[in-house]
Amino acid sequence: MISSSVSITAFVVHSIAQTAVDKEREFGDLDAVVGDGDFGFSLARGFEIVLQEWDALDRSTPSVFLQKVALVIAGRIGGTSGPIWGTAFLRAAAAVKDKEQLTGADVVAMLRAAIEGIKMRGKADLGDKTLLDALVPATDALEAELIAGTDAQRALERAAVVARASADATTSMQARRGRASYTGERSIGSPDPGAVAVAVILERLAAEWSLS
Amino acid sequence: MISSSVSITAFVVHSIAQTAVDKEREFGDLDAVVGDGDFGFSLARGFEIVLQEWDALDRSTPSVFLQKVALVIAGRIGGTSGPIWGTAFLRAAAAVKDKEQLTGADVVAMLRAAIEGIKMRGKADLGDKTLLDALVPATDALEAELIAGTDAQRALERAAVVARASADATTSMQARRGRASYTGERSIGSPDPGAVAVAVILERLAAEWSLS
Amino acid sequence: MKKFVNDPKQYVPEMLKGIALANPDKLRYVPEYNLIMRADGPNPNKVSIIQGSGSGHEPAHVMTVGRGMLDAACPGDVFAAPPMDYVYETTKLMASPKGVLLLVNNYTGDRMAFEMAQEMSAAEGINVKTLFIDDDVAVQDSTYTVGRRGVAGNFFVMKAVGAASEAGADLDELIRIGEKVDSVTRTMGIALTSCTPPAKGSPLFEIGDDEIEVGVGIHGEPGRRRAKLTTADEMTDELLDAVVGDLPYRAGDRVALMINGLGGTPISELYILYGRAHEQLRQRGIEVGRSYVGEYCTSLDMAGASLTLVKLDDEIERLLEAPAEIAARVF
Amino acid sequence: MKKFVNDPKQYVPEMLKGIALANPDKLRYVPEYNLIMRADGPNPNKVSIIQGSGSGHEPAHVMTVGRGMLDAACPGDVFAAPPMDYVYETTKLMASPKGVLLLVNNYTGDRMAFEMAQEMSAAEGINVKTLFIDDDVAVQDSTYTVGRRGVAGNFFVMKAVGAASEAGADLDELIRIGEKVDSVTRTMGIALTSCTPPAKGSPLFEIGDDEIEVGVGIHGEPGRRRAKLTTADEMTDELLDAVVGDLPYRAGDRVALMINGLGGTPISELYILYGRAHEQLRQRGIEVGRSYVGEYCTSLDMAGASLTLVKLDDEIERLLEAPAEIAARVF
Ligand SMILES: Nc1ncnc2c1ncn2[C@@H]1O[C@H](COP(=O)(O)OP(=O)(O)O)[C@@H](O)[C@H]1O
Ligand SMILES: Nc1ncnc2c1ncn2[C@@H]1O[C@H](COP(=O)(O)OP(=O)(O)O)[C@@H](O)[C@H]1O
Ligand SMILES: [Mg+2]
Ligand SMILES: [Mg+2]
Ligand SMILES: [Mg+2]
Ligand SMILES: [Mg+2]
Repeated sequence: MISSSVSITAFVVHSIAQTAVDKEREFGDLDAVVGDGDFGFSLARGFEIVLQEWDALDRSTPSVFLQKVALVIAGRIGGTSGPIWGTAFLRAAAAVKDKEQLTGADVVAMLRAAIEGIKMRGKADLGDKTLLDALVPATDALEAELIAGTDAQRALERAAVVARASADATTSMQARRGRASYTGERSIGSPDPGAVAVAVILERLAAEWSLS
Repeated sequence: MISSSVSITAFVVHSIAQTAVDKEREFGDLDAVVGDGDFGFSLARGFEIVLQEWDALDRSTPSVFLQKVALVIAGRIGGTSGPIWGTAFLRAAAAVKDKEQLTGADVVAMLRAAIEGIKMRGKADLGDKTLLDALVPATDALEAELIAGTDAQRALERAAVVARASADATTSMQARRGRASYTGERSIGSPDPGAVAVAVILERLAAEWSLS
Repeated sequence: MKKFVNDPKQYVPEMLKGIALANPDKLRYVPEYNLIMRADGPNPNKVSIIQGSGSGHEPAHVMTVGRGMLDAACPGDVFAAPPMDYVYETTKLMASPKGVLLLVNNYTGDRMAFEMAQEMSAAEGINVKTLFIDDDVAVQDSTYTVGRRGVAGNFFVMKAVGAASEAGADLDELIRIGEKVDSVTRTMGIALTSCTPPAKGSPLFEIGDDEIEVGVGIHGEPGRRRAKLTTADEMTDELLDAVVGDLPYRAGDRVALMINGLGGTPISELYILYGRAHEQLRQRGIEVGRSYVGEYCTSLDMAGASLTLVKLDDEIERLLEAPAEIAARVF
Repeated sequence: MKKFVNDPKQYVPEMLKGIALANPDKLRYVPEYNLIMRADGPNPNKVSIIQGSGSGHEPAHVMTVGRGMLDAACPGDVFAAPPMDYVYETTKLMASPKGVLLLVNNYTGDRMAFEMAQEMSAAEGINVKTLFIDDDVAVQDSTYTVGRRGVAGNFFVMKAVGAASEAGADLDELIRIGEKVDSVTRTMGIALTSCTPPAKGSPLFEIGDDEIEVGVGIHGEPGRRRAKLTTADEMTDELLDAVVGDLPYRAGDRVALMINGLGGTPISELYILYGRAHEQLRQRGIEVGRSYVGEYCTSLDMAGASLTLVKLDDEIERLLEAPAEIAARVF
């Protein structure tokens, strides 16, 4: 079991980063369907840098740590994903400013802040066929489980299941934001790469949590 | 049966021209192996013009007629084949200058003159893996048959058979002239397109002769 | 993947290094930010013009840096908008007292990176404005989308503002000119094949031997529709109809006509398209005042072409005519 | 066949028509002889320079007609030397009192057509000389072959004699200059794919997904050997070794370095090759004085590239530096 909130935060970020690096090809191929195929490459190159600079990242508080990660992401990931993911990490950091220990409610607050940041940055909303369509329902599920008193492992597993189902459900949506939106109705029939990435990240996180 | 030597000459030229047009793709594909694939296109475009201008070609004598054909070929066929085939026709014309009626010996003389013209123009000789390697043995065969008193039909058939065997035999030769020579030993293993064309032309001529 | 590549991750840096080596007196390469800048920049007497976008569209934009065009280009990886940091650092490096103009093709990622970088640079007191280019008529604008895409027509915006800035125009004047050129520029493209991003190593999309993608994007995004391969004339006419139909034209109008190759199509074919388009315009009473045939904004090795029309007036024509000196050159 | 084509038989004429329409003030097209000539030619005060060859190598040579380069180009069909008549008529049309220089890449068909046309023109009192270009080191010369092929290096011969003739050089002087440039120019190419001649409609040769043809000709003729696809650096080094090894070089020598695209390779990749070649030359103590990256002599849509080195002296460098105005242009 992780001993402090900074360590837990670092564990989560490390898991996300490793997923981005490992799944480069899969994410890229998803983006090739109605996008331009760079999603996997962009995420991988950025999170690669996070991993390279891993030991040097300031760990004073979870917030400071997340802010450092956010700067690398926003500054070094290209494409739409750089600003979107960077804003998400930045807002999550701001949501728990000065806190040393994070509660379940803090985690939900961070996710909600990240979601608001993505909506603002991308002028996007639920139903536009973006990563929001997996991230929002997964956050809802996580919150519901935590309120119901479920333990972290179970709550994470539940969030991952919901994220996967939601990502799958983006298949029938028509994209209204991002590059896929140019294709109009032809965007229907394949899932949104960003939404799938959210599901894959949560699945891996849930799997690794039990081993941690 | 053809009634005069001009008509016979025209019949032969027409058969050659029609072969060039009909076999465009086959000749082109042969040239694609170690050449540049244009042999069929070049011959077809030139002989197409011969056929287009067919009725207007001066028929005063076989020689005049062949000279007109030669000018179209030399002037309008591109690639190596224009100068080579044009020179061949020009020399054949010169060999029977002023003659009204042509004998078998005249025909052989025309072919010998054409061969000399090709050798001069192409700085080529027997064994260089060019059309000469079919044309020379076929001419030898034709001459031998005519001297032996064989009729025209049989003599032509014999020449065609020799041309085909000789064209096939170019497969094992290494090209020493023309574009194929650049490839050195890699030119071994496929027949020379020009030699194959000579065989195909003679085969068709032999087949049509009986019907004429 | 049949490409001249070493490590796909080094595709863009190695290309940029090559550009700098080939133009030692004219260009400088700053590896930290994928930056290609004029060796003599920034020039305090002119507005600095910077364009960024994903890579894979060369000569746009890293090969169009030079006198009379861009002062710097700041590319991202293949098909990925440059990271915000790169844009921000490039803006700071190129800051001129007369200001900085950022040219951006209208894509979500590019808009975000440039808007964020603009905010940060403005906060540091740099006078910086951004101009979005959106000439592609293939995708219709609607409240649900992010507007039209910027494609090969960006050449004309770059060229016009480049010439004007060289002549001393200030930042507002450049914005006026750039917006005007963008507003009279329309493009549509057709893909015959997909492209192969080096990192992916296989074609971006599947397309049948007898199929074309009408209205394709320069990142291989799908366009209006899949259609059957047809003659050069019919494909030209379809592009021309779409482009001419998107602006009101009158007999006697003068245009610049560009046939842009997408990377894998030889220039001989582009001239076949050009000839048809020129003649069809003549039949419509539209006069071609300036012609452009070649590669201006590509999509890696994609076979295909786009057709751009710019409605000319005296000011635009004069700016397009002005000389320029860039890496994409013959001599 | 994924091409912008109408009738394959009209491929060349339609391309030529497009070139003329795109350059109405500068160029004239004479359909009878596939002829592209300067609209203001022939100029009685300069030697007329004419290059002919098969088509499919564009921009060579129909797009390199203009002030400072060719006075006319007289192409044949795709990969077929022009018919003798065309060369003859072109020579007559371009006859200048100062004479006519025929530039010919060294191939059997081209040699024959030009030699026959030269004889016929000379018989009519035209002062005409012929210069053969043979820069390809891929195929070794021997008594059994017709000598080396002329490939992308022909650009430098055209450029040098074009500049000299513009400055008033006479025919003998042009022959001297052209022969000198040819004698210090060496090229070798690599094909990653075949090309597809429009009339054939399918690839000219088969080549595996992991194979390259080292020393390929610009008509898709086989080269030295089939090899496995490797890295951009290794392929560059192989070309460079072959080209540098074919002339005696000393540390301190200056060269022009050209990376020429064969038609289907994007310019981004060409700059990757360029960067490597430039650095390797530096390591050998050879200085790149002038650089050329792009398409100069293509093989339709073939993916691949060639590397050319020209050993520079002051005279050659000055001639290469001189301005020129041709259809293959950016603005
Ligand atoms: N406007 C937007 N707001 C939020 N998310 C977006 C937006 N546009 C795209 N996305 C997300 O980004 C993903 C694509 O990222 P990426 O490939 O980096 O973008 P690009 O289209 O610039 O290549 C999409 O799958 C989607 O989930
Ligand atoms: N020097 C030569 N002399 C005689 N015949 C030749 C010579 N070079 C080539 N040929 C013949 O021409 C044929 C090729 O013709 P063509 O395709 O028109 O030439 P190119 O190589 O110019 O494309 C060869 O198959 C050969 O028979
Ligand atoms: Mg993408
Ligand atoms: Mg041939
Ligand atoms: Mg992208
Ligand atoms: Mg040929």
